[in-house]
Amino acid sequence: MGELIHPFIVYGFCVLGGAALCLALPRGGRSPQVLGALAGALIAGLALLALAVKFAPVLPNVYFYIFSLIGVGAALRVITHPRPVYAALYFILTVISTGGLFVLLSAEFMAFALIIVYAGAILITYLFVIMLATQAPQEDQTEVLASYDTRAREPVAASVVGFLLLAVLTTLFFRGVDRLPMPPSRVDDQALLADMPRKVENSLRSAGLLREGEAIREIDTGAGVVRVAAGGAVRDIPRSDWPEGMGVSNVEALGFNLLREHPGSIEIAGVILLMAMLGAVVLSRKQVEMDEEAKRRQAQKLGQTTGGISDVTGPIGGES
Amino acid sequence: MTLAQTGAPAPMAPSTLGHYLLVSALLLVIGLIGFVTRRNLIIMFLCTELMFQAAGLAAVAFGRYHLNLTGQTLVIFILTVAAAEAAMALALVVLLFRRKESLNAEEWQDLKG
Amino acid sequence: MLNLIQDTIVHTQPESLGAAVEKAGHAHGQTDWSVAAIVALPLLACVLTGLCAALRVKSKLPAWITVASLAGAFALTLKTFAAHFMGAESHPFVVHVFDWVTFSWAADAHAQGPQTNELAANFAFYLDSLSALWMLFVTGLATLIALYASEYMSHDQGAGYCRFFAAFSLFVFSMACLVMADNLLLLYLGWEGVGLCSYLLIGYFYKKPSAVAAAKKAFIINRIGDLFLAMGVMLIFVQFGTVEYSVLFEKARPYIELARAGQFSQIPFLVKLIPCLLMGGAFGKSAQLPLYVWLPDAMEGPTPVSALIHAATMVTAGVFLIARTYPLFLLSEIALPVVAWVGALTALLSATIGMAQFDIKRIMAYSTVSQLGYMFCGLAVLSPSGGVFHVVTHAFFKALLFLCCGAVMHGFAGQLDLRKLSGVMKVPGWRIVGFGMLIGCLNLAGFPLTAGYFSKDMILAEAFVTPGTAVIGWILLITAGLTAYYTFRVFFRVFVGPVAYELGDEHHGADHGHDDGHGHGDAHGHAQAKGHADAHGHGGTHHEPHAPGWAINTVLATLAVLSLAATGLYFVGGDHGAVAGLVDQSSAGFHSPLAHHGAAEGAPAHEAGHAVVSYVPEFVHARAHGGEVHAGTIFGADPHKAMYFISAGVGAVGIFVAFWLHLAGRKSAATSRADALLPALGPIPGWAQGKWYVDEFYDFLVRKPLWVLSHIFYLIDSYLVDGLVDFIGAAPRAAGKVIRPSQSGELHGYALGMAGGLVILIVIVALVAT
Amino acid sequence: MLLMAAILIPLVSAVLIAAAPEARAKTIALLGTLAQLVIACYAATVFDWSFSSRAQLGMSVAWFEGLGVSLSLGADGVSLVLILLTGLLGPICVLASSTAITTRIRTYYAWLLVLQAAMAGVFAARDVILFYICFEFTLIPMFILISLWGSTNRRKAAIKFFLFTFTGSVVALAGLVYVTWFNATLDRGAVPQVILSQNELLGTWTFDVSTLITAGQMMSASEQAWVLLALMAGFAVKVPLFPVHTWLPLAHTEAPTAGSVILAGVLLKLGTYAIYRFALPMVPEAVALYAPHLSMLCVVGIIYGGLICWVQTDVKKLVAYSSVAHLGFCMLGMFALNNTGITGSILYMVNHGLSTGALFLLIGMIYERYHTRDMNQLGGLAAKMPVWATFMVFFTMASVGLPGLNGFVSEFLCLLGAFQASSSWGSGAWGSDIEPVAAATPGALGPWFAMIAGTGMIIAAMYLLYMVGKVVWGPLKTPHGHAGGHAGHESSGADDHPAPLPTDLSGREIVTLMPLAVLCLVLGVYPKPLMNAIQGSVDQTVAVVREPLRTHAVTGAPAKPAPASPANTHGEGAQ
Repeated sequence: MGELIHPFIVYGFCVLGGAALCLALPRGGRSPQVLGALAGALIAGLALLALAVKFAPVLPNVYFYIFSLIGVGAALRVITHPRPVYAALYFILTVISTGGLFVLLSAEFMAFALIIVYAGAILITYLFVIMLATQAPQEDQTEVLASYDTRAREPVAASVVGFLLLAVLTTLFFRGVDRLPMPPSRVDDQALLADMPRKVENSLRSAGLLREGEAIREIDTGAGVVRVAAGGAVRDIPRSDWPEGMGVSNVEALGFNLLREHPGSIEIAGVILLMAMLGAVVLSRKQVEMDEEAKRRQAQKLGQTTGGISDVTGPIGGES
Repeated sequence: MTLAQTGAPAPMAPSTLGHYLLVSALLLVIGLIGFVTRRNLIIMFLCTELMFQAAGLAAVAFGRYHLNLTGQTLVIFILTVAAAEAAMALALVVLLFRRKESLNAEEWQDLKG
Repeated sequence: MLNLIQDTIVHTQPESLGAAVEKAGHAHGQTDWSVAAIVALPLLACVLTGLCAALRVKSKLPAWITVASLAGAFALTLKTFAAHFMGAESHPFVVHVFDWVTFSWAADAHAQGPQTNELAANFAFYLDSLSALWMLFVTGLATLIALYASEYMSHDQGAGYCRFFAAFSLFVFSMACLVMADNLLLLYLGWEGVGLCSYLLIGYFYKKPSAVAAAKKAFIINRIGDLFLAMGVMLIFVQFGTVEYSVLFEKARPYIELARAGQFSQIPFLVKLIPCLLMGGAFGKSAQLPLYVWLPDAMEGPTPVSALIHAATMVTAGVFLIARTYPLFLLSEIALPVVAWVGALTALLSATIGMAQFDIKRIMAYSTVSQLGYMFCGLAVLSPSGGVFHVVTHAFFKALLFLCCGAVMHGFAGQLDLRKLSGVMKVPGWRIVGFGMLIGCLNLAGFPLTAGYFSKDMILAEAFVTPGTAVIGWILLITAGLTAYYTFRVFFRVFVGPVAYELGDEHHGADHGHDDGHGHGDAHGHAQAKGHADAHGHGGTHHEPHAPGWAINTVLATLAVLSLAATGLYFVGGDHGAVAGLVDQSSAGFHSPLAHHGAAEGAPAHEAGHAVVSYVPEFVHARAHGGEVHAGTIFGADPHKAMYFISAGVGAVGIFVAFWLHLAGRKSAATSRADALLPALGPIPGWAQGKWYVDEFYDFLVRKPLWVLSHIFYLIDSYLVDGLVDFIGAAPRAAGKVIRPSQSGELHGYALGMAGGLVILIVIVALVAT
Repeated sequence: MLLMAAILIPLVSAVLIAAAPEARAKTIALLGTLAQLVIACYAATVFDWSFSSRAQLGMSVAWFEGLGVSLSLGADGVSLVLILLTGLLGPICVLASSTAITTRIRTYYAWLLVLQAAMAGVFAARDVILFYICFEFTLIPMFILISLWGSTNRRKAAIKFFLFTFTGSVVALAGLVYVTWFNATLDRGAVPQVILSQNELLGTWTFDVSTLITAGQMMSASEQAWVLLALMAGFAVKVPLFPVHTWLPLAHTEAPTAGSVILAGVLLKLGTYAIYRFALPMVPEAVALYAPHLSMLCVVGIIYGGLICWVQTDVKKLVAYSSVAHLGFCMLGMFALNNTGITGSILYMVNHGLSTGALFLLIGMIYERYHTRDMNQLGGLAAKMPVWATFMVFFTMASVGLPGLNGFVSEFLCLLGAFQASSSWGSGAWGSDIEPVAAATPGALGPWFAMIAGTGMIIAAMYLLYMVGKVVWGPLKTPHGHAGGHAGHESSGADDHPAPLPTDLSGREIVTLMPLAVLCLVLGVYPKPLMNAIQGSVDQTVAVVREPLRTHAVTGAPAKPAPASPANTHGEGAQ
């Protein structure tokens, strides 16, 4: 059996999803957005259901379905909501559900890091910028959405290309996952303990397995023993005796992996961040030199919003 | 069925990986479509962030499947780049907005040179 | 007996030219600086006059420098001549100064046959009697003419004066290189060097467009000849592996032997080709058909220049070349006949043109062309000594004639039209000029017992003697009559008869376009103005011609005396005159058959010489069968004896006709009895006056097509060749224009494109994977 | 080390100029170029002329070791002579620019010096990649010089110059790399031991010039032909040979004076030098086979370029087209493939650089004064500028090839070389018997080539005297607004020049021209040192091409690839 699902089913879903998304995209208020959104959600649900039905014995955790539905739904909202603020908030929802999926994938540290960095830092920056860059509604009028927010650009073409991509991607990996090398049945997750004598010592000591005056001489994870010595006497503590919390946590493993195998990349990442900071500072400090045209337009715009200055400089530029 | 897992992670079925990849692909495509259809610079950036999410999810899923940490390491770097990108991009957006009082990406076509 | 004599004759060349030279060169060991100084002195004068120009000297200093240097060169030449070439036996010798284009290379190890791996062309001087003789009259005349020019050019003191004398000295230097060169490459240097000086001096009055055009024409036409000369030099190098005369003559010796035996068929074609190429160069430089057209135009230059360069020395370089490489010319059965025919036709053609001209200087120019034709004929009819003798006598009397014309031009404000001058000799102060002119004319007309008479006779007689050249003899004889006519036409119209003249409208050669107001701070302009004041003292409206000063008169008198004295050369030193003696000992020296027809050693000598050049097949045939050869006769008499009387008679007829048509009964300057004759001749005088429209013909045949071709080339280059390049450049641009809209600057479009590309990529990967 | 210094000093000076204040730029540039000249001269004294065919003064530093690229320098007689020429023209160009360049002075001089360095690098390189880098790097400064300081049509000229020559040389690079690849895949076992012992690098991935030359000779005839085609695509454009010359008139016309001088003086020589250095010894088989075809292009270029000169009205364009004709002579001599021809060709490189460079200087001086190069607007300048006119006539005559000046020696030798190079000599083909001919060399050119090319001498006289007749002689004519008069130049010159130029040449301008004039004269009268300097190298090259030449010329068909005998290839032509 080559595929997880028959390709034509996948394509069918893709076509339907594309059509649904087309409907869902904002079109200046005239489009049946809600209908599209509902259809899209329905199709996503159906797709997942199809998968679930097909692989009943090895289904993923139920939380997977919850998080992925929330995530995909929120993502759809991100791109369909005309108000940037809402879009950003929906994005936070996506981030959170992705975090959930990370947890399911036993990447706890990444899950929280994601939420903290994205939802806590980046998205807040976005919100600041959105607020900076959006005209607050005047008191006497209802909020006017910018036309570029309310109308999607070439929704059909984008959906076609997008779902075409989805179709080929899914075809590929539904066909391909089968040929993946089977994962190692078991990894020695304790191997790193050899590099953490202090942790081992602390946990052994707090579990009372390490007597006074004894010190760890060797941690042999291969043989599954901790060799302790006091003076001349040496004894082994076998794995079966180890306390519950002595295992290697995800954070620890990640930390070792990062620093051992990618030290250079970390440096580079640091430089990138530093440069980004400097760049942002430099850019935001820059005084905008507006040319005459831009000044005129801005004056007109201000005149428009305040309803003040009548235009003396000519017809209003094409701000359609 | 609990959310939290303890001890060494168990091997994952290939079909489960397929599920995750499907979600990842969905996020990617949605982000892409958003990027193409929306004109608001900020939302376009949000869409790129969506695609980052998709990539991160796929990376972590693969890492989980192979029971190694490379995927997660990759996500750390993705995070880094995303943060840097966000800082720079948003600074630029502010700058651009100051010039034209608009977030419409189409107004900056002349930046092509 | 024949063989024995043949050996003696021909051996005079290679031995004296080959082995002896080597000996002399080695014997000298070190450079003979007095010989080098002959060349160096004019160069020094050139440099010094150039310095004068840089220092803005406005006096006559440059002239004196030049005269002194040239006189020094003359004295050294005389000394060398006296030391080496006065005796009956003389040996050529080589003076090596320094290496010029001399280099050698690694020999070709696998080559077949003898290979030259060296090109040796040094600054070295080859002195034999021929070059010494040539240098004698070149430096001597140059000194005299420089003296003449010091007065003639005095109106132009300042930068122009310096320029004149610098070019003048440079000319003598180049001429010296040409004549004394030890190899053909150095000869080529002199050859083109005199061309350059000629260019500079013809274009001396550079504000006159006609002078500039004439200078250009002279240079370019000379270059055509030069190309042939260069090709000849190359062919000599390829064939013989050397360009040095001494080696060359030695190497050519086997071929000379063949030629002597009449076995021309065994001489390689390439060797026969050499003289044909060389003569092309000679025709260019010596203004022969078809390349003679530059010389009449060259009269745009100042008259001293015309006298020295375009009458006496430079234009005889072609004659010198042939005389110098005479052994090579003997190797081809067609080379000398071609030279003879070209010379004869040129002589006749230019004589006819000269008859119809009114500009006295131009008449002299055409007469020069005509006389050069004589010289070529002299060489070609196996009378190199006659040819060379004519060169020498012609140098003196033609220089004299030109200088007299120059004096007239100088005194009569540029008037050269013989219809506007008459009785000049009777004007006070013009007696010397008049007598000088008379002597010159007598020489040119071949009046009995003048130098010109003897030299011309030598050529004419030999033309009738040499088999197969009788027609040439007749042509030359006719030309002699025409020459006498047009020469005395000038004399009778201009110098005698009623006194009537009209001054020219030019101030000394019209070099100042009256626009000198522009020349702010220009020394030239000031000097010119001052020159006017000094020389004339009567400002712009001058009605009186001013007679020549002492320098001009001295020079004219000296030249007149020398022209007469040249006659003496025919009677002293050897059997056929001093010149013949000298020529015999040089490269041109095989015994001239002249006047020794019946002598025991003379007759076979004559025949041997003829065998060398016999181009009439029957003659060769007859000779090969041992038949008696009949030399040409003229009215049944021995040409050598008859010619004295015939040519005197022809000359007298010419002079008489000129007298009757142009002097007898003439009342005014403008008209003469000859005018009545014109209608009878129909359009012919007009054509002759129009120089037979040769210039126009060349313009139509060569220049115009070339001009059109050049424009076509330029169009092709601009539109076709470059257009192709532009098209290749434009193709990507057009392609870019087609896909440019995709680069709209819209991020969305780019993103969509990327996504689409990704899809395609993935599909490709998927297809490949399955 | 000396060669390295000759390259580095201009580079360092360029950096200094970029860093120094505007007012100092000129001085530093002058000092930098002078230093380069002094070093070149010193190198010439250190050089062992008795082994002038060997690359001397060498140094080699590994550069990209994995790629076989090294920073390898060395000069034989020919290279050194051309380096001297480069060094000589440097200070002259700086001096010539001092009043002509008034904007962006630092940029100008900095690029000029970079150009100097790159050109010296081309001549000194003994590594193909280094050579190519320098070869191409000359394009950038020249592109900038033309496009920033050129005249009206400069953009087009600069782009055409760049793209045209660049496209060509990329192909040439492909050819060189092919030879490198060929060398790398060479089976060392099949190479005679004698050759191997002299070239340890044979069969390895290297860009060493002499190794590649040896390797190239082992290629098959068809491979050689293709490599020759590739090389010529690059180098013939640079020379430029006839059909690919059209960038030259445009670039010359638009370039600033110093740019034209360098372009004519040295840049064109890069092409001829490269052909001499690479094409001839590397693919002798193909060169021998195709020399007649290439020579035909040269001859066409001589006539065609000359005639086009004749109808020009732009005096600079005239001189530019004359370069096409002159380089035709140069290449004709080269493809004669004998000693006289190649010697003449190399002399021609130097001589053309001197005389045509000087002509461009002179035209630049006129342009500075009258702001026109139209011969219909200029005339009779001899009356106003006698010193200038003297130089003009002098250099014109040098260019015409008047004996006694430099042009003649080289032109004559080139023609003589072509004349000699015919295997028909003494074979009965010319109607003669089969007799040994003293100075004939194997080849397929012969008298007709020389004769037809020789008409180029006449045409050269025609167009150059036409130019002199128009500009120097004749009634005085200056463009409107530059009528001159007693007021001189104060009125017209003031807006462009801080100090108005004198009517005639200034002292600086005379100093600029004088060295060239002296050299023209000296090389015309005493070319022997120069000829001796290059003879060793030329002998070596001739020895390489002679064998295939003889084979081709006799059979008229491509010969089998015969590995060149070691004696020929590497005989150090000890003279």
